[in-house]
Amino acid sequence: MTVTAPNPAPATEVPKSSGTRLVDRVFKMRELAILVVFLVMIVITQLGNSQFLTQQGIKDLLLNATILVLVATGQSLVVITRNVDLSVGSTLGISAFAAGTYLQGGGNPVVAILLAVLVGIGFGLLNGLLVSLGQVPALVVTLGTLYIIRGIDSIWVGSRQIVASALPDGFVDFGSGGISAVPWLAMIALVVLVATAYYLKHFGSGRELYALGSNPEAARLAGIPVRKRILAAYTFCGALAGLAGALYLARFGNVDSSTGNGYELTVVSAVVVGGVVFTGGSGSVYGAALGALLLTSINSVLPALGVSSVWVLAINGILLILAIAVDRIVALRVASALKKRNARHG
Amino acid sequence: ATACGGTTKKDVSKENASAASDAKANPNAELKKGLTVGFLPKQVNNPYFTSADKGGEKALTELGSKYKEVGPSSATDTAGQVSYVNTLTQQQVDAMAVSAQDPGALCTALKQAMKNDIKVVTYDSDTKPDCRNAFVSQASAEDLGRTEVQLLAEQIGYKGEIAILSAAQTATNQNTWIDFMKDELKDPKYKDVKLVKVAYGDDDAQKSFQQTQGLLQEYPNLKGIISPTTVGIKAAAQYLSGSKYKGKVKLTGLGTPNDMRKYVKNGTVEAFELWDPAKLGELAARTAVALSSGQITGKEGETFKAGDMGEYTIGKDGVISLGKPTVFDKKNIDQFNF
Amino acid sequence: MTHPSDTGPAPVLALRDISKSFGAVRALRDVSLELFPGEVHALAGENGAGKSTLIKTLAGVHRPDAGQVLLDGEPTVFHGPADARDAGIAVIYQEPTLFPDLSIAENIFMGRQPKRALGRIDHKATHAATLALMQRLGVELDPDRPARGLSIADQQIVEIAKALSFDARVLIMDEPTAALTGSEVARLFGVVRTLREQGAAVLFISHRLEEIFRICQRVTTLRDGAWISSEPVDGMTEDDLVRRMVGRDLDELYPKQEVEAGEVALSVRRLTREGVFTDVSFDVRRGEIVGLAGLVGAGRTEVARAVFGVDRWDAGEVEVDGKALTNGAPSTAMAAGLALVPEDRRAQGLVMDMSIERNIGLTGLRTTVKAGLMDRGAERSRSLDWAVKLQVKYARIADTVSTLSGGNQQKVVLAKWLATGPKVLIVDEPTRGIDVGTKAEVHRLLSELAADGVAVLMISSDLPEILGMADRVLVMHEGRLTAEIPRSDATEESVMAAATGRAAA
Amino acid sequence: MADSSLARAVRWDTVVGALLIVVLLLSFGTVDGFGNALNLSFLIGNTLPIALIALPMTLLVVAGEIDLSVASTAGLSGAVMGALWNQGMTIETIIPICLLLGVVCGLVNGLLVTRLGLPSLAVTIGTLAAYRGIAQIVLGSDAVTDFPTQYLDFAAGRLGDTFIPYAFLPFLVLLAIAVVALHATPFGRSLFAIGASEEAARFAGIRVKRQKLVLFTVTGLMASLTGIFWALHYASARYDNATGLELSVVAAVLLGGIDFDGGKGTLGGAIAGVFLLGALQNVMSLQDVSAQSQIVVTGVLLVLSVLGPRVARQIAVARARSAPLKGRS
Ligand SMILES: Nc1ncnc2c1ncn2[C@@H]1O[C@H](COP(=O)(O)OP(=O)(O)OP(=O)(O)O)[C@@H](O)[C@H]1O
Ligand SMILES: Nc1ncnc2c1ncn2[C@@H]1O[C@H](COP(=O)(O)OP(=O)(O)OP(=O)(O)O)[C@@H](O)[C@H]1O
Ligand SMILES: [Mg+2]
Ligand SMILES: [Mg+2]
Repeated sequence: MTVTAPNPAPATEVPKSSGTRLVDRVFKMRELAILVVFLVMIVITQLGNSQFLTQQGIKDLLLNATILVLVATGQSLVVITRNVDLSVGSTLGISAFAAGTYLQGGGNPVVAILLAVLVGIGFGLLNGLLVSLGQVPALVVTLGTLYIIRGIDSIWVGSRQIVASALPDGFVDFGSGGISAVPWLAMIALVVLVATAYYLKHFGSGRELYALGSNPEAARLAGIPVRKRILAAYTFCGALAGLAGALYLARFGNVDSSTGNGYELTVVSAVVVGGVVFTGGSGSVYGAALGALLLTSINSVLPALGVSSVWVLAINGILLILAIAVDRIVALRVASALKKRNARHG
Repeated sequence: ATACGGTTKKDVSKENASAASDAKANPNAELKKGLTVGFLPKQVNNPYFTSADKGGEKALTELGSKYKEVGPSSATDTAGQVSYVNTLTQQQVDAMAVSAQDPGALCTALKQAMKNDIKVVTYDSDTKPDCRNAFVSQASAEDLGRTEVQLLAEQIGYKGEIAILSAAQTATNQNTWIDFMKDELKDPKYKDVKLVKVAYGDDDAQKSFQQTQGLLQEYPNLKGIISPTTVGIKAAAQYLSGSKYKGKVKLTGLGTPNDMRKYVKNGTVEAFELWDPAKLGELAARTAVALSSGQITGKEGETFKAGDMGEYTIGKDGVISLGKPTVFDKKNIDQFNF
Repeated sequence: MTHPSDTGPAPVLALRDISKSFGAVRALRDVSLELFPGEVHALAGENGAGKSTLIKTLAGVHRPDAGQVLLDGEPTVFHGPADARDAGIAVIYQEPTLFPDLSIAENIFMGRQPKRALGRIDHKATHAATLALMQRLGVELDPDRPARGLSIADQQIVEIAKALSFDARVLIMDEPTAALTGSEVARLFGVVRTLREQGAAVLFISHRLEEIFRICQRVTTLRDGAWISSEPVDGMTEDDLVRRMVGRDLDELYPKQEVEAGEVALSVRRLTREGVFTDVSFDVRRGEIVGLAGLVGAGRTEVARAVFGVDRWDAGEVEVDGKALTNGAPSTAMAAGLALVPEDRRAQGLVMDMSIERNIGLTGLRTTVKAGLMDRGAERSRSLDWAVKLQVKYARIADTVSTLSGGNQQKVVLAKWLATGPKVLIVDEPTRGIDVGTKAEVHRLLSELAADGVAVLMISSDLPEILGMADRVLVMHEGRLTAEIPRSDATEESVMAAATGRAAA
Repeated sequence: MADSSLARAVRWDTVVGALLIVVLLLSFGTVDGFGNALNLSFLIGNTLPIALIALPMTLLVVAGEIDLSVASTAGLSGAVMGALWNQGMTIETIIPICLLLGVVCGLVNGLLVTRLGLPSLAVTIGTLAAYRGIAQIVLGSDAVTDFPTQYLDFAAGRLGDTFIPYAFLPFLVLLAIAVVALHATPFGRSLFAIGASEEAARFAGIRVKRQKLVLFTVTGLMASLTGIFWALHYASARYDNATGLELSVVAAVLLGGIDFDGGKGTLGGAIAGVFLLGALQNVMSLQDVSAQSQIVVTGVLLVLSVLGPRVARQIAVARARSAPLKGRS
């Protein structure tokens, strides 16, 4: 039987690998694209309103993004495994209140934050157990726990509320303070973000999250402890929602039974805009964080430009669609350009 | 009503004649006992409504009647509120006190309730006049609107740009107050005061927060903000107290002393005002009982005695006004706890 | 401690009296099997005989209902694939199980990446190890490219590389060659021989019987889930093997009928899809079977997809019976009498979660209709007819197709398209993964269809099949048609020469 | 044989249907004020908006897509209705215009999903904000309440003294159409195929994109119909009408056993889910169960709706396992 020369033909190897490297770069560019959109938006706003990028303005931008960045980071981990956690808003609300109740009695802020994280972990575990042990659709289960946690929250909290005056001054100041324009809260979020990204890229269990999102059946056959990983992702997501709850308390100094209501759609939007794919297996937490930054900034940019708040919602939605549509169109264009390029080389 | 093959707004307004009740009031009728009055706030678990309803509960217990509270868990769930009106109708309560999320949406259900001999009192937020027997107003809208402008103007020395941070764009009471604020500003003594913008924070802490930021960025010379909503003023105060604008940009509006105590003490806010929600609830309860007992029917000019609160007269369109709001500042705030 | 060293090497892995049922289907009954180090052991049987089930039992995917798995003579229970892997068993499953979003290197080393300090992954070492594996298999695949978009053949290669990377004592391969062409098969066999010489035990499944004779020492046959025989390959003939598998003598494998070709039914003119194929023109006449040969990646599948309308073309035209087809519209192609049996039955040919009945019915949504509503009776009888005609082995017609064996799934795809009564039938790898008996059956069917005046375009990587069945052979190389060879001139040499681009002269 | 009939018997949509009947029967007997015609008409009237949207949503989910913008589309058509009414246009022209608007809203969703290949979840979260935002621009802070009485009476009234709201009758017609479309036509059959495997459906000559476009458009149409009904039923057109309705619809449809991965479910189940939630809420309110506790009950039901079938399946499998062993001995 005569067959092809087994020796590698260098002529075909070169375009192939350079092609994939380009694809690689484009994938990194997806985050870059959001960053560019974000920067353009900021620059235009600054041109329209010189007050926008004052120290206070930058601080506000970062502060506004912090809480969403944290929750979106946790959410992306879950979405990467081809699941979703809709209950994050409820978890955020209840853990914020837990931390607040503790602090009202004059507690230690660090313990309060830990308490909030613990509450978050508890509900994350609950979600994780239901999804992974029951092997049931995450969307339904977490929509269920969204209601359950919210219900428990409002029964427990009732009409009580935590107000800034009841909290230790140090805690509230911490919520709005920082080093020049960089708030403490933003630093916490950044550390969490970078650590999560590093873990996802450089640790076996991190890669396994991508693997099981990409093809659950293959993951099982490859001996990946699927349930354990999903449980871990949900727990982490819950922990971050809890942490976000504590930071919410510090930032707004005000928590009641409706805190975090409807937050799930915002978080999901941030994750989607950030390019984390809902069918699992791809996307990065940096993208999700950028998505969060972009979304929260729109809400600061529009008022700063003097756009009547009547228009804000519509513009918000249209921008969201534009962001994903542009991302998609660019990806398609690049893919077809690559194909033609390869054809010419081959 | 189909002049040119269709029904238009004009045809309808012609049809719409107001339906007033024909019953006669008997000012000397005995106050009934053992009634059941259902309170239906815009939202349960809302601290403001909880204190109002607590006031209602106290009054009803005193009068020997039964109090109950039902309501949706979201302040924008109008359909939920409607189904609670239906529920109360089904349960055959004697009267209900409703704070309407929407002036029109509850009408059909409320009329249905009145048809079933249930007296309907609205409080805090009204419906259309023909859908209830009486409305207990927290303070006259005119008073509130004008005094808030007066409060702020004094603080900024009758000079500079000001803005309003409201709740939802559709909030009826907010909009009425804002109209009176604008009217008050027409007075020549405010010729140097300029209202630059009305922003809407939807009674959401985070949104109100960002709207405040936006106002300050857009109008660097802003001197003062009026926020006629408890959620809005609290969020604005929290933002101001953590920013460089603290003390420089004045803030006033409607807030509860407990929410605002910290900001009054740390100098973010000089003075703000509010009525006592518990009194509002109490008056609503007493009005409901008076209606059920036949002391009043809701017609203009009728009077009734509301326990310790004194005598009240029903105004135009069945409106009963609680009185003037209290102004809170550093000096008196510690005397209040709600 | 059982080391009967004097009676020859002990089996590394053995199955004893294994039974396994899925609901009412008894996939395995009392099957025994022994794998010895340094031996390649073939597992043969018709579609649905239970080969894959047996392998999944060995790999810890299924737990047997009865019987034992013995590892080095000790009874063992595998609680999951991880247990089997830790015991030194590497498995290539019948259907590729890749992570489409991850790179090839990550696919191969998932869960076992080389580590640096603190348990971090050594990305460089992973890359290098993957390159080395690719070299060993003689293929060029960029370790960093994502697995998404790999052709089935390349996917299979990644699977093989993954299994090799274990340095396992036992290598189990479920139809690894089904999607490969000659050169790649030769390479794979080279590697398998080396492994065998190093003392590994190999279990090998293939429906290409000549492959069994090429590298296996012993062969076990299964029929209807029952063990039939285990014996040395030496001294056996293909006919012997077929008889054990099928239980009777086989009909002719290539029952080609001579048919007078009629007028042109399918005409493809200067068809181009940029970057994929260029300037492809050919005709298929009624009654003709035209073979489309080429190496993996030559673009045959792509041409078929474009002709049928699942992909759009950039230039050119396609006519069926003289009527031009709309670009990118499978429904008009179907209406014109075109049918395509696609290459990837799981993703493209079947809706895996639907019943056999509904899958076959899917192509009849326009015909089994009464007054705008589904005519369920007609749908059922149409499906039953064709399932029976193609001898699909199933328990109930309402069972989901995912419970069928691979070969039977392929038959369902054929049934689904033959039921449309096509004028032009394009079949892409129609007998991939089909047992010899059924293969002969499919060939007879294609032949009869042609005799009835259907124009058949057959894409196949199985060269003997092309040579045995086609009236004419078209050959593609790197996206272009390089040769058209009449049946009389078609030989392995002439086709391969054109396929590798050496026939220009 | 045994296991399949058992599996069929424990199908979740049947369970939900049975549950609905049990709840209704129990409530008739034990809950004061439940069984009278007025209350039942309240129950049905308040559940109708969810039920109306659940019809196309079920089809959409079966085809593997979702539309979260339905409530905003409803809000937008209500707002436009109010704005045009204020302009003095006749209601008879306004309603078709609003329906057309719904078609456009659905078409936009559909085009973004099918032409650009964007995930519908993302697209419709975007249009959820956009449509609501446009509604806010159109109507601002107005609340339009003075629609003609004959329309209001139709939307809020009931047939004589029976428990049947007028609007329930057209709903029944729409329900019948939807059931037939999904379960008895080639169109419906192709939706199941698309939901279970879009690629295989395309290879079978099903016009996937067109079907999806049709579905999104119909969903938009039904959403605007709901918006009109809502504005008339509650006699109030505001920009924030029906806010959050999408979550109720999704919850009810999920409760009815529609699989969000596509390809599975029945309309009967979905509608049973809708009315089960509606009935439970009604009963719990009558029993003075607080709104907060009602939320918890909804959540628990949802979790059970997915855990329940799974547990049932495991029981079925366990029984099937023991059956052949018995047969052998
Ligand atoms: N998960 C399952 N559920 C139900 N039945 C199954 C399942 N897996 C396999 N079967 C049935 O078990 C029998 C054996 O299937 P198996 O896949 O082992 O056959 P095979 O010998 O590998 O066939 P092929 O050569 O076609 O791959 C078939 O009848 C098949 O329908
Ligand atoms: N889904 C896909 N996405 C991207 N590229 C693809 C895809 N499928 C095939 N290709 C590429 O298109 C080219 C030709 O396709 P394909 O491999 O199907 O040709 P073929 O001759 O039919 O081969 P086969 O023998 O596998 O059928 C190859 O380079 C292949 O890698
Ligand atoms: Mg097999
Ligand atoms: Mg091919």
